Amino acid sequence: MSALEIVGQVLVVLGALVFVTAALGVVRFPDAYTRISAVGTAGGAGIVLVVVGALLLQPGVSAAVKVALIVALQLATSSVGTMAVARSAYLAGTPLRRKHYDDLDTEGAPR
Amino acid sequence: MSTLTWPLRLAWFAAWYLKEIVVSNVTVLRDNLTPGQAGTPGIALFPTRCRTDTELTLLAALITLTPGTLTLGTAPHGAPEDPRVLYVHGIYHPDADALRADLAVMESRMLHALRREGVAR
Amino acid sequence: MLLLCLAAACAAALLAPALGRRLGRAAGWPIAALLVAVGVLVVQTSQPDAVTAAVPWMPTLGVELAVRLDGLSLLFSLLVLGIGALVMAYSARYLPTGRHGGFYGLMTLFAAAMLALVLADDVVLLFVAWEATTLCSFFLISRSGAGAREPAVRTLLVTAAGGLALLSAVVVMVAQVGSTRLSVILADPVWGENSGFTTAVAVLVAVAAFTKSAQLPFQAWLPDSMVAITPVSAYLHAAAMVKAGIYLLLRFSPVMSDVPVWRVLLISCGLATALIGAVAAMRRYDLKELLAYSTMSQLGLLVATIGVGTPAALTAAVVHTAAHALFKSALFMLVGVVDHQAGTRDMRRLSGLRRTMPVTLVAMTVAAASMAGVPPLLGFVSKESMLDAFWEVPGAGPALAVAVALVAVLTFAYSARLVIGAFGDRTSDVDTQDAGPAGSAGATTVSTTEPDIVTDVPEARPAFWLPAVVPAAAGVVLGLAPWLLDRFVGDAGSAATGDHTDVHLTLWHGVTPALVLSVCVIALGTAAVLARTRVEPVALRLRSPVSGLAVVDALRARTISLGQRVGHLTSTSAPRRHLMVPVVCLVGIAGVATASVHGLPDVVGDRDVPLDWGLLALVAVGTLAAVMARSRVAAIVVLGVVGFTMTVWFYSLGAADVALTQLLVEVLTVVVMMLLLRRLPRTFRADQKRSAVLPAVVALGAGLATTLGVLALTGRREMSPVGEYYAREGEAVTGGANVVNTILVDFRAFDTLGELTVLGVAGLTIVVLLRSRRLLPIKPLDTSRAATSPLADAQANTVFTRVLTRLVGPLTVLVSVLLFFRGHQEPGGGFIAALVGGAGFALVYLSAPSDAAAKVRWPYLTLIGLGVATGTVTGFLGYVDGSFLTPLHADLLGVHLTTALLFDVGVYLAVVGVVLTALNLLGRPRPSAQSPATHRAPPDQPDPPADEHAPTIDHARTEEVEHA
Amino acid sequence: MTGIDVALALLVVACLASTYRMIAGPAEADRVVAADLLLFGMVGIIALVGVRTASAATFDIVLVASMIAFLGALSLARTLTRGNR
Amino acid sequence: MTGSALPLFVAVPLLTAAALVLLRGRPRLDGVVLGAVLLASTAGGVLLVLGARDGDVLAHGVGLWPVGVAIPFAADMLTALMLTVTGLLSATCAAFAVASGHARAPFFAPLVLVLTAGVNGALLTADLFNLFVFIEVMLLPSYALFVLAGPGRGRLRQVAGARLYVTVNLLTSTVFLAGVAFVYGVAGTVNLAELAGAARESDAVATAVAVCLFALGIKAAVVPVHGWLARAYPATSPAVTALFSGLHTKVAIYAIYRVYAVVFDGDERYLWVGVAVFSVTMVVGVLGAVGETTTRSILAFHMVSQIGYILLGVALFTLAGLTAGIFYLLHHMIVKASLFLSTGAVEERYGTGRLDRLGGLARREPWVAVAFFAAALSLAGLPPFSGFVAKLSLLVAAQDAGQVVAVVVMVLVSLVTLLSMLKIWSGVFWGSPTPPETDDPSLTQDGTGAGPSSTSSGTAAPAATATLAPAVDAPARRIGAALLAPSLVLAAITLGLGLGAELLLGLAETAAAGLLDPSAFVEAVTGS
Amino acid sequence: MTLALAAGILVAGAVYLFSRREMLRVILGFVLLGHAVNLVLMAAGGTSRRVEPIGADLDPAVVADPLPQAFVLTAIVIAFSITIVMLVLAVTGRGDDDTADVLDNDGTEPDLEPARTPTSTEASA
Ligand code: NA
Ligand code: NA
Repeated sequence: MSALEIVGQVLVVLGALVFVTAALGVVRFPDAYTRISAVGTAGGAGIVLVVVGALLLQPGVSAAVKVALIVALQLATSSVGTMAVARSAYLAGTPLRRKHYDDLDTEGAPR
Repeated sequence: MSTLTWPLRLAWFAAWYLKEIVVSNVTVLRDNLTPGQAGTPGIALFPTRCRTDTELTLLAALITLTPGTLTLGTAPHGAPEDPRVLYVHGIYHPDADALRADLAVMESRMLHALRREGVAR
Repeated sequence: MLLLCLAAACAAALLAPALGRRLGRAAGWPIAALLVAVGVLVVQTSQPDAVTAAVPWMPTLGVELAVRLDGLSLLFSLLVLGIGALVMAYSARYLPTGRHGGFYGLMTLFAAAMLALVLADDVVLLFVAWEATTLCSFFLISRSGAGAREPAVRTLLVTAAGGLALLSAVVVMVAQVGSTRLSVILADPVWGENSGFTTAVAVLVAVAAFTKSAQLPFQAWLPDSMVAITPVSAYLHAAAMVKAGIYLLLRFSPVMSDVPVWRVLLISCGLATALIGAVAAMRRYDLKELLAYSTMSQLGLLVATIGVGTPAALTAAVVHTAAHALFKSALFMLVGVVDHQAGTRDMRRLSGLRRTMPVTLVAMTVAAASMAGVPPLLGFVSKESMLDAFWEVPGAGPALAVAVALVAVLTFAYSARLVIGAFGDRTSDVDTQDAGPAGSAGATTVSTTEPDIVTDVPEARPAFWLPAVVPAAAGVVLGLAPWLLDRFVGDAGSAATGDHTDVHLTLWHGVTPALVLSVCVIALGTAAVLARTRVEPVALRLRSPVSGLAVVDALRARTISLGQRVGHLTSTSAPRRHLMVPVVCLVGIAGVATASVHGLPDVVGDRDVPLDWGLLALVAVGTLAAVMARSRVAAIVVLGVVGFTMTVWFYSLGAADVALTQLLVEVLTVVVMMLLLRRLPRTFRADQKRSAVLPAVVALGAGLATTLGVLALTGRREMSPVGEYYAREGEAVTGGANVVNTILVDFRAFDTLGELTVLGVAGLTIVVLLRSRRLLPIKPLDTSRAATSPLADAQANTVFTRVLTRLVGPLTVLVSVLLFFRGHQEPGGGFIAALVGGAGFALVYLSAPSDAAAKVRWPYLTLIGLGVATGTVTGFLGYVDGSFLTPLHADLLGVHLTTALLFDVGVYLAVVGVVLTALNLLGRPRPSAQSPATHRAPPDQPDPPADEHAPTIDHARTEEVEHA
Repeated sequence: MTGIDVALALLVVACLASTYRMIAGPAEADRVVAADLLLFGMVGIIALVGVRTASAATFDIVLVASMIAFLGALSLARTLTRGNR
Repeated sequence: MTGSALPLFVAVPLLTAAALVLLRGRPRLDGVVLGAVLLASTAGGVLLVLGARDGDVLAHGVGLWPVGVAIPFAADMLTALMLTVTGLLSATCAAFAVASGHARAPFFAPLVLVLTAGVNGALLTADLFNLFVFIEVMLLPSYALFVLAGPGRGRLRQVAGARLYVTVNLLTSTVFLAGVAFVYGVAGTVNLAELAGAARESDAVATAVAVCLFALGIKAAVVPVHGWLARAYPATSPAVTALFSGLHTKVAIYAIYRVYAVVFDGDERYLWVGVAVFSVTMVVGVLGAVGETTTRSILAFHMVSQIGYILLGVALFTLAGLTAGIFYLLHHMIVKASLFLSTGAVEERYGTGRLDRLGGLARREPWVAVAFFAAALSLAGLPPFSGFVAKLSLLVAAQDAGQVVAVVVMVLVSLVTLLSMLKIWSGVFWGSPTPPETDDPSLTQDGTGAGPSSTSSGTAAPAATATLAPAVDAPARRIGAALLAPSLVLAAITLGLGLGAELLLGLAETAAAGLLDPSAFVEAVTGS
Repeated sequence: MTLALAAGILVAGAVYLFSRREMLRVILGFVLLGHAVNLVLMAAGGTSRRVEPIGADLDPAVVADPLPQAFVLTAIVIAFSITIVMLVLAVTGRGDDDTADVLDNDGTEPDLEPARTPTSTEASA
């Protein structure tokens, strides 16, 4: 097993752990927004780690180019997608649990 | 501060951001693995200094990618000189101002790295 | 020559409508002449031995247009044609003036059909003619006004049922003997050898004949059919319809006369019918109805006589057939004359006609006397012979003869009643008192509301009564000189008995038991007539407890209501029942297969890898979640679990192209669902426990069956030969390394052409559906946040997606193009590339600040059309190399090009076209469809109460509670 | 048991956890969030399966997946607002 | 004709369909092209019939790939006859649609052309998976045709019927595909010729193919999986019902004949199942028909019943039985279309097919009455129409094969058939429209009369709606020659096929011989 | 084994959904059924050979059978087409996607009556 492979194995496991963290968040966090927050992490860091790890396990020049593209793309799409979910959740009236502050509530929207 | 240092600034920002992510991840992980929730969630209005759609989008994305913070959206700005605002959901900040402060740091670093000429503070 | 006779009759039938239209009622005369001419032709053709002729009709079935003229056929032919001619001539005066194309056409066709029936030497032809008479009678009866329709239908149903019995007999005989030739069948030794067969045919033929000849228990239709006009009745009762049954019985007598069931059936049913008919005739006031029941009765006698089966009996039956034809046709026509002249045929209203209608009176008296069996008329001769024949029956002879004599007494009585009823004077009002109950039995009873007495009826013109007088007179002549019939009857009897029969008919037999009986009959009959005021009330009380009509109607109604129940079993347009039944059947098939399939080969290799178990867990959880989902969003979300798991699974099975396709389809499906979910309620109905148990059981059974099927039927062989060919040769013969893609665009491009057509037409279907039906209205989001929140502004908040689209959009195009061109070598190809392209359009749609601003307004229909056209045209190019869809190869500038790529262009266009269709039609506002111009705008429904609250957790719970 | 196997197992667990949230809700948004996580998890699994089976197209598929998976997220988000943008 | 021309039966309609989509919005062009292609397809079928008279089989591996790799197309007499009659029917129904104005709806012509392509492909292919694809090619345009209507004129019942139609057909084709998968799983091929006799030799193959046959059975509407057809078919327009009746179930029946003959090699172990099931089909179908109260629902249930007759031919699997079955199949396509078109003409002009709201048309529309009555008698198996020959030959074949129960069932069913035809006859062509009775219990139960009870008691709702709607008034215009001609032509054909039955009987026997001994078919496919 | 079980589970889910009255659930049932059949097709090719069939002169002992893959591809696309059609049918009905009877026994259509608010009593079969 080459060093590259070992690093790769470690990275994919780390990435998977990020996913598990996010999954834990999704299961345990109290409301939709905190859960979304957790997911956003997985979509960013988690995937990047896994994909880069995969690259190290299946190395190649064109693969590296693709992985760079994937990372950029994944960060962009996952964050935008997550934001869309968050906003829709808010507009759909999803409640905020145990909130300590809310600048959106100053317009007098009924609680 | 010039175009020459731009790639360097970008890389530095990336490194910093990576560190931020790791730290936040640990926070979230700790929160999740311990019984009960330690968070103090809330939504803060954050007036940005972004000038373009791209900057605003990037900032929003970075906020979202950071564990513990989440961009909910933006609002129309009445006049061109009005700041573009973001509504950000935070979990681990005691109040809106603390959240805004953290966001401001990230915004500054981002704009500094992003703008070819550096940021005009 | 013989076929010529038949052809001539058919020609007459074709000619008759034209004559009827051109000449009006007067067409009866030329048609009568035509029938006479055909009759002459038949006689000319006849020879001492049977004359046969045949032309092939359906050689595959061995069916021929075979005809055979023997004595029996000749006699019946002459009856059919002769009586037919008389009835036609009679109609020329009976009918009102005006066009009568239909009537004459049908009547002549009836005659032709009867002729074919009695001449047929092919059982199929016999059956065809039989059914033709059924149809003709249906039409002839139904033509007589609205009241005639129900009777016509009943007549048709009863006689068609008999036809089916005959058909069954035909089928049994043809299958047994292997020939459709009647003469061959009747000559076959099987009749004596196979008693089961013989018995079956005997019953079937008897039933067929009974329906046609109105024998118990199929007698109902005959009086019912009295609604038809008189010429029709005359023909039906005297020579045509009912005689077909008699002919059939006589025709089969040679092989049946020794069959016990035949004899028992014929004698018992015949005598019963004779009695019941005679009693019924005693009760009727309508002259025509009286005659109808008399027909029943007389035919009963005939049937019973045939049942006796001795040569003497059969000969007697033949004679009586002729006699009956003569007197019954005369009587019907004469009743018609009375009816025509008097305007009624209710004997309670006719008075004193004997003074004004002398010719009719004499003729009817003579004919009725023949019916009554009074010497020296032909009816006497035939009745004598029948009594003789019955007397001779071993064992039961005297008893049977006495029974027949009883019928004869009644016959005498009702014959007299007929004449007296028509021509006598009405002296008392006794007759009218009991009209009510008598009327209720039949649907056709004359109205009794206004019993005006009709008198001073003028005699008809000679041209009118002449056709009626002729058969009556013939009865006299033949009664006085019965030997005139010897040859005819002898030949007919020979045919009916199967042996040569010499017949010497005489008026005077000497003193025989029959003569004694005859004398008694006449004496008793006369007594009954004299005492008729006391006899008739008795007869009126003798009504049968069950009406035949009621039975037929009840059977019909029962059948219809049973049908309704059967229809109700499946009468729902909801898919569920129609989907569950096949599933249950499949489970059954699986069960049978499990029990019966043995000796399966061993499993080859290791079917699972560890990851498979994880994927299985995801599939299981996703499926369970999809089943349990309460809200629509939840359902499609958990369905995604399954869909994406499938993607991974395909990929793990070495199917990269499939995985890519599945992934793209999964996402695009979600996009389309998003476009539509907003028009549907948020939650499903709650599943009730009761309604969920059975489906769950079926579902588990189906799942088990599937699992067993896959375990048993897959994974137990090495790579298939064709798979091996693809693996080894695929790249070499197509130039494409991606074998799956080469299958899609080279080896099995025809499948793919079909597939892209399916896609394209799906697009057309959406277009068509949305042009003819409006979409449900969008159910608005019911929270104040959606309207007042700072986040609600779409223009501002789509900034993120718009920025992203600037990055991802071009990339999508690039990736799509790359995937397209490399598809032949690596995962990709037209479908996948196009799905990526479609996803790009979805991105454009989703990121736009408003539906209207989404730049997806491409000419999607043109894309679809071009796609299908490109695929097909590529196929045509293949003909250059010899076959449709053969790929052409060319090396251009070192680049290997194949028309498979062009084919993929077609695929690409069609797929993109469909995605664009969905986005445009489902996702964009369509002013034309939404405007009130389409006047049938359904009211925008008020939201269900559930939607009035914000969709909070609590709300979701309450909603479920409400539905539980 | 390589790292890939461990990672795959963890990712499957994460996906199962997200499925739990899809079923449990309670808000529609929760289900959509869980779907979002599932999408990402599947992208990860695809990458690892590609490596594991030595697929020639590992990163092509992941690229396409990361490019379009978020369309699913966008669409699901849109369903929350009944199509409102 | 050479084998390589066989794909043209698919390609030409497809290409013209695509062209018409591209040149959309020209009704006259649509009509002309549609008619021309359909007649050309019919003519092609006739050519194939002429070529197959001696039992020859034309086969072609599409794309000239090796045997077993290429998708094989093959045409024997049975295929040729089916191609001819389906082409003829499509042309007739299209003519009716043009006359009724239905063809003016968008994309009618291209959709019918794609349908034709699918039908032709399904008839010609000798590959099970390709058959699946062509069944789908048939189905998709059918879904569109089902809901085809003027702008905003689509009715709810069309949608409901389409839902039923689509879901059942999707289930059917999915089950069929599963069967194909199993076949490939056990046999390693989906090529019919390579599968020849396989089910006789292996129970596993038999099971796999049984799944395919069952799917085709759903499509053919065999009891107990028949209910969908009787419910869905009357929900679309008359022209489309007629078109479907002639094509969809018949292609399934054709496939059942072919697959059983080739793959099972006529295995007699399973024939009794067919005899039993198809006899029940006859009975249930006819009873359902006699209980219905609209023209098209009666006729739709009759299809079920008649399908039992047709399939009995294959369940007998003797030369006589197959001949009779094939003759019955072709006869029935014509007669059923004629009936749907004559009653459809009434429905188009008088706006309803309800027996209680029509009446007296025998006098008003004598030619429609003639067309209907001829076809109805043919359906009931009365001479001198083709239905008689069909029934007779089937009866003799069944009796020959010793299936006495089937004979009895056939005989009794034909009487009930006549009864139901008389029901239409007296409801539509006799009498006058009668006001429906109003004392319906469901009206008093809940105000609308169309409450939940309508699912359980199907008679409750119709009376309720009937009270709202007055009896139909006679329209100013009578049924024109154009609307009448299609049904009349088909009625004339059924008469012609009765009197001149030998023409078709001989051909059917050739086709049957090809099924009884499929070696010529197998050799042609494996030699192409 | 796993594919067989998965196919069985999918079929069971599909069949249960067929028994529901909302069109959307019936459609989802068909999506599940489609997955099941695709798994059966893949299984028919044999799941012990999983190497991607890409390249020249592949070894039939290890490479996955490409033909079922092509079949599945075709099946997926066809199913997608029909799913869209069914989805559109689901939103062109009366008030929602309820498939309860709208055809009366004699074919008349109570199309113009106002949509009824669904009640729980109607959910029973
Ligand atoms: Na975050
Ligand atoms: Na009526």
